[in-house]
Amino acid sequence: MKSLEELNKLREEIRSKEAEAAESNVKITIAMGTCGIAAGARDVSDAILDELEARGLDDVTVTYTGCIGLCQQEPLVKVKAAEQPVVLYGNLNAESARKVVAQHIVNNQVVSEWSINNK
Amino acid sequence: MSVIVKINGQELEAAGGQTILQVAQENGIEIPNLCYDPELKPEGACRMCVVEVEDSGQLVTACTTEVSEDLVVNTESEKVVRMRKLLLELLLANHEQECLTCDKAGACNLQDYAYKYDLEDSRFKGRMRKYEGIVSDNPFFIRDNEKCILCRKCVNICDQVQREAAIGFEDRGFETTVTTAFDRPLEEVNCQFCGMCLNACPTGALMEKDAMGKARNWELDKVETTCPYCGVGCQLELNVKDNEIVKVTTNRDNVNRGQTCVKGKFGLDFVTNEDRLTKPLMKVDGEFKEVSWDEAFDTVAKRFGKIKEEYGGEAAAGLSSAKCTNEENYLMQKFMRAVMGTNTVDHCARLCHSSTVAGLAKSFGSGAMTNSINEIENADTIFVTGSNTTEAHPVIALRVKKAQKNGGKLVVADPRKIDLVKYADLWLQHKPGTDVALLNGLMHVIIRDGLLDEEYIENRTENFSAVEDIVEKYTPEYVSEITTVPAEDIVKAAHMYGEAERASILYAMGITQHTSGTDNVLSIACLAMLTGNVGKESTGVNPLRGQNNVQGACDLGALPNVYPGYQAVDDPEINKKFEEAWGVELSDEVGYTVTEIFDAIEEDKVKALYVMGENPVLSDPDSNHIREALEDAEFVVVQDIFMSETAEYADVILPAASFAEKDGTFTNSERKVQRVRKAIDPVGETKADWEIFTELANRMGYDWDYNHPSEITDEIASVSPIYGGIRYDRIEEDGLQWPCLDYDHSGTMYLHEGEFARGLGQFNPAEYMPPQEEPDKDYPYVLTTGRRLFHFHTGTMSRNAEALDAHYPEELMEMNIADAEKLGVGEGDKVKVSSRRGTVESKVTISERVPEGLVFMSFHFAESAANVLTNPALDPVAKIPEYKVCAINIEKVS
Amino acid sequence: MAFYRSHILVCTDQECVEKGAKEVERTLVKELKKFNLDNEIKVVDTGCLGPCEAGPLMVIYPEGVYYGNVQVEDVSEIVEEHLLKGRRVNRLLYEIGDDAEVIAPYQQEDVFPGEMRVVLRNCGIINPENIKEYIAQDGYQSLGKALTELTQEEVIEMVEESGLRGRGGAGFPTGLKWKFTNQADADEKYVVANADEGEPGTSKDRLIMEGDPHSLLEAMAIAGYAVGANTGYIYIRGEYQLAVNRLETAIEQAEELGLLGENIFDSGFDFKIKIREGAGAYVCGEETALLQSIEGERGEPQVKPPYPPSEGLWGKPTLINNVETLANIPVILEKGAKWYSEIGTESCTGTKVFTLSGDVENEGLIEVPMGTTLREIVEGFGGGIVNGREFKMAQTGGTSGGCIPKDLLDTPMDYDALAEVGTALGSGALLVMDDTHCIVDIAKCFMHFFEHESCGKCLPCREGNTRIYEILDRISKGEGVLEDLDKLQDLADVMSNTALCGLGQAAPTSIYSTLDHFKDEYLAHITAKVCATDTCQALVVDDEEEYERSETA
Amino acid sequence: MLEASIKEITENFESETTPLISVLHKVQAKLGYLSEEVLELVAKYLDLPLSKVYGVATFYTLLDTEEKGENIIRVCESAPCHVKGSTNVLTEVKERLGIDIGETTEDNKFSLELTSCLGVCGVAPAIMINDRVYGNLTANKLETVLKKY
Repeated sequence: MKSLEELNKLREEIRSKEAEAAESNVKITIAMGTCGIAAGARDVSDAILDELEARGLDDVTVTYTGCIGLCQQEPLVKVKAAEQPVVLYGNLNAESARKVVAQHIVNNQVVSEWSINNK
Repeated sequence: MSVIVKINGQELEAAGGQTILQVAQENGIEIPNLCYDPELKPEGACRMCVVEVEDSGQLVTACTTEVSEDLVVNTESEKVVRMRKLLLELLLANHEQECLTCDKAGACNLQDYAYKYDLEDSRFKGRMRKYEGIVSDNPFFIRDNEKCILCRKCVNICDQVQREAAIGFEDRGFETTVTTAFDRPLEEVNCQFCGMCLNACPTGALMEKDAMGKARNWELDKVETTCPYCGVGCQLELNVKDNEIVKVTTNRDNVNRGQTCVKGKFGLDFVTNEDRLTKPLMKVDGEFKEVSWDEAFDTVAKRFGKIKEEYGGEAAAGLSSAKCTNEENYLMQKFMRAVMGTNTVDHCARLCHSSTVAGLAKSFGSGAMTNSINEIENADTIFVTGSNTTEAHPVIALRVKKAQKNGGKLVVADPRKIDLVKYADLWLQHKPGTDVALLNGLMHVIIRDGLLDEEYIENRTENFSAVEDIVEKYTPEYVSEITTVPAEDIVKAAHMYGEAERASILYAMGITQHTSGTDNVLSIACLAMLTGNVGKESTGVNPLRGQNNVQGACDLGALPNVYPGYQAVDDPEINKKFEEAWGVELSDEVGYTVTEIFDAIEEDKVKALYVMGENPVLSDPDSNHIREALEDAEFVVVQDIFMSETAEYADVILPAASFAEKDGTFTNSERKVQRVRKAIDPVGETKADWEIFTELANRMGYDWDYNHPSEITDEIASVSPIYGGIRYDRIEEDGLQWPCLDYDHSGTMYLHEGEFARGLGQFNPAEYMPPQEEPDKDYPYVLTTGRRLFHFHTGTMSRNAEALDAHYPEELMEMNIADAEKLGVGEGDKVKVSSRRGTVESKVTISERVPEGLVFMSFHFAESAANVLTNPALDPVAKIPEYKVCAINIEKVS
Repeated sequence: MAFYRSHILVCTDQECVEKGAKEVERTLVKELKKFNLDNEIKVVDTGCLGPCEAGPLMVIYPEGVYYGNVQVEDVSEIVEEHLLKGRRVNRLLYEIGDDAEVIAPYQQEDVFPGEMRVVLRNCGIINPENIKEYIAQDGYQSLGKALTELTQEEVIEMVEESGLRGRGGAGFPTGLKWKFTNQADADEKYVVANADEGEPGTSKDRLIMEGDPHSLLEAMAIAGYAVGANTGYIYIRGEYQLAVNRLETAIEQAEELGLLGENIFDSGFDFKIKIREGAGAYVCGEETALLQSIEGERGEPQVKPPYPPSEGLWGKPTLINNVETLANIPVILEKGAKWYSEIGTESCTGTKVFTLSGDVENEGLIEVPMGTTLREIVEGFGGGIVNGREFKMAQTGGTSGGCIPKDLLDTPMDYDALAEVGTALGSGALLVMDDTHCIVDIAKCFMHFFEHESCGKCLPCREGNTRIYEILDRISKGEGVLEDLDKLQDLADVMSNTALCGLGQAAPTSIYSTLDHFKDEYLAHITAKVCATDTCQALVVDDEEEYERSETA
Repeated sequence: MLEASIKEITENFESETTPLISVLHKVQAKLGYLSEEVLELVAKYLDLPLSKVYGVATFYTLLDTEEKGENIIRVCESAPCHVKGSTNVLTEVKERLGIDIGETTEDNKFSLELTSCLGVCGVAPAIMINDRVYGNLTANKLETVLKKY
């Protein structure tokens, strides 16, 4: 990195790519802090990936993030479908995670049972 | 910068940077402490030294808090006392109060503080640390962890001072334990058995094994004296009960600052060994029989009188002793000179540092250590060559290690990978006997790279051009060929030495015991002067003297060419002075040296030999030749504490008192005259050497009237200017370093300040000459000799010290793995070692310390007497034999 | 769960108060209640918002809309229009100008409006294993700014002016530490991030390192530049494997982009970061012990002085800062010292991350301005006590902190206020306990921890923890005597007064505070042999026994 | 073989000053535990006194100088977990494995130890098996977790 300008340029590139993706894509963010993993986030992640593959949902981006702070609600998964509010799901397990994929992503319905912020 | 602090209401002036504890101690204010040791980095672990800062009410540890202006502290405030009591209660809760049976009772800090703060017991008793009994895995001391209060001093001393870290900690918290790794026996780790951990231990956790159950502390008389082993001159306290030395302790303000090595700490029981000579013996029909002193004195007086009468005084020779006191050496040489009328008196300095005396006198005008031992630790580069310091001068090695720890650079030049190499920044492994080449190489680089001190050379020295001429051809590459040291290391070493502010050279027998010994010393002097490193604090040229009083024996004229104080016998004015002082006529002819004496006996020029405390059969090269000479002599008197290999050839053996049984002075390697004090009554019928000479002189018609060694010292002061101010009343507390010219002179810490003893320092560079004997087809290996930590000289003392001999009972010749494989020799196997002069047997240890082709043996063991093999070829100037290089052959004994 | 959808910051700085801000605030709270909005919208006092001439002033988040010259009679309009209907009240709008963006605090995109996230700004948002996501959130801008636009002194000045204090527990002014290290003369210096988060009940540093590792790296590089160090060490506890992995990835990525390494931003400044893992020793959180550990030694604290800024790692000047402390740095550089210093209280600026655990409805981590009260955290963010039980006490600052009883629930959580009530802010651990817990049992748990974690170097800590534990154990078994309370006091005194390091000095804090606030419970164990919560097994009597007991009585 | 792997590990750290603890981590990860023989070699290759290496190895709880089972279970005993019932978890683990703290199961599969806070208090009570953390433990969940090993 040679200058702030270079950094700014890179930042803008990344941002525009992100914005592009946000318009067309569904984004699933899985919290993968130690607490999340301790509570079973890996199982949840495996289930989601499996479910997406089984359903052939290839315009869904799955990404990971660290702990959000809501440790007690772990495993936590954030779902952002285009032009919809972000929904945060908590206390998931493999089974409920598959349900989230099926209902929220395929059928565009918030699964209020597991949603933390959108009951 | 000094500050004013107030401690317990007392206004005290203190130097900035001092801690509260230091200021308090200097002013006689006692602050309890358990983990503090002035030689260690403040640990702050025991918390006993907390004091209250008055304006804040805060408690701070006195051992770690530096004083500042207007600091007001109370060392015994109510809060402080309450905390100390609580701390002690915590300690006592984990400490069985076995004071009734504990050997440490009476000298235990924990006990003292419990008494001071009126604590009988602890309210906090509960779980206690328990261990599987007392650790007793070596002949020297025991560890009783149940008495350990974890003050950590033992571990820190081993790590920071001895720098071996033989012991450390296991676990943490409440379970912390002091131990070796995996609880290995100390004999199997790198413990040096220096005993400094014991000296520091505040409780009975570490105790001298041999002393257990022998005395309560209050029954012990502590007699401060000087160690009889090497030339460091450690001050020791002999703890005496019922005419026995129960144990050895130390105190502080002296050369060794409370530190010890294994020999001083655990090796003094030879004094009361049952094999001591206790009665005069006379050889009758080849057998020794006990006789009375009267008969012995009579015989010696008569026989010596007769020889003088028949052949003249020149037919007598005296071997004085570097083991005996200054006063005794003085009387020995006076006896030979004044009574017998000969200057043939010499001693083993001939075999160790005669080349130093010759070389340094020529270069500087004085042949002793230029600096003090405690200055070493402040040097910023130390060049150690031909000195296995950790084994031969263990306490000096501590100073070297400290200098290195403090950031100083250490360069070691030695054919062997001696222990100091572990701490060295650079190790030059040169071929034995190539020292002049190596030194010339260093000088070449120093001149080439402009590292020399031109102003110093200009103002303080002469003959510099000779150096330029000689060293010019000693390029690093050329020197590398001769020495096998990589050229770049030579350059590196030259820069380390040349760029230093305070560079100190330490050397010993590895430099002196060569046919080129004097040249080696002269070259060292050149190197030091070239860089302006003489005449300043913490620099200098420092020959480490081997025996406790070898310096003193030289100073007091136990040399064939000089009277006491290095005053030449062939100088008429000097001669006249001594004739007047002693009231006799004196010879102005230089006498024979040690090596010449034995030749002179064989040539019948010398008939009678008086040997005081020496053992030439083991210590001199080519033993077989010595034995023959002793057999040839007409009359031999040996005065010693044990029946030595030499004494077997005596006609009369006079039993001498050991160092612990008499008063006197020793002069250590740094020219310091220190007291030797009588701790026990002479064993059996033994007599101090000075008493023997006094009596003999009287029986031979001379009126010597010495009732106490101090009277001899007064006489020495009157005839020897460098000892002019030495008196017993002045050296009660601490010794004085000569030159000490008169009663008001405070002694000399380092020599040649401002001006050399001879005026200008003289450069006397030398050309490299190979050793006299080099390996060949018949004798393909090189043998070099030296000392071991656990023994001393010919073993007369150390092999009669029980623990030392138990720990290290026999010689283990060091051999490289490659040679061992070639010879089919394994660890502990026996080999036959032969040179052109004889053959001995020795066990072998396979060691990385020696390179291929070189073996090492010590000369402590009569059973494997290395000096049967060594080459008596002499340095032409100093007449010192080439102990360090001889060609040998090795065969496995099946 | 009680998430607030909006926050209203009301300036309660002197000038605004003089103009009636307090009255405005009271009205606001009342109005919100009236519309049942008080569970959704939170009113927060804040320091000066800047434009004093427009006071009373308030700002509504997440929109970041400023209303100025707000009078009591304007409040209902704001509530009805803005908060209920989502329409801005234009006549009261205060145009903050171009600075507006600068002043807005970071907000999690949609879910945690109750907090003020500065150090956790990216946690749960970005992918920690992708440096690009960090850069998209303005990552490494501050480093760029420092290296290309600011002198070392200017950086230090900003940190000093921000008022930031060490978040590891001691609360030492960070800028001062930087200054000392900068001023020390040496050929080499080091920056060390203290990531040995050993304080039980604390996981803020883990959260930052796992969720936003680059913020730590960026901060260390800035610190390195400011103090003149070219090497940084992250000393991280061995238990934090995930954080180690993420940091390793982050370092690699930053090096690839030239944000670490040589000649960063073409400024001539080099900085590399190495990770050193601890191996299971709480005491290594103490800075000198930590340095010992990096040096490959037993983690035993050393006497101070010398302090690390003058003599630290390998004897060289060393800046040691806690991870959370460092994570503030890029924000301070980005938004300015003034912006930062206005968060929190006057003596304790900025935000604090709390790890809330124990018997609350919502355990987890939150970041709030310094000075937020314990009650707000426990009842607000924590959602109150589980199962409808009673709050008994909260231990602040981790196991080395003290226990606060119910009547001190309104204590503001900052360094100074907590010290006044005999405990500490410490690392921000907050362990809430309900009335089912026995004080003796809990104290035993604390002391057991210290017995295990004492390094054993200094006498009072090595022996004292064990003795305190033994006494508590006896009390819990009904074997206590009254004298034991004096002994506990004595032991606590000798440790707090004479122990070598903070661990030993703070170990008995909980003993002091429990003896202070719950002495009756100790006495019940000792004299009546009763454990009211039935926790101490030896004191639990079954019915039959009780019957027998009453018979004999 | 042992010597070669230790030599290799220490050589990887050659550019680092005093990397003892990092080396011990790596060596333990590779060889299971830090035996006398292992520490002696570490001391040799790092040129450190054995007593220091031993002192360090016995100071830190994550370093083992004694042989342990294939999997090490560490039960958090810190206050937040204690409050949430770690005592029960511990009892449960002890019963299931039939061992006490500091012991190893007969099949050498598990060793049981205590640990201080793992930093996942939000999911207390927690345990760590090797370097994996498990939270929100109940008797049932413990069974599922243990089955994975």
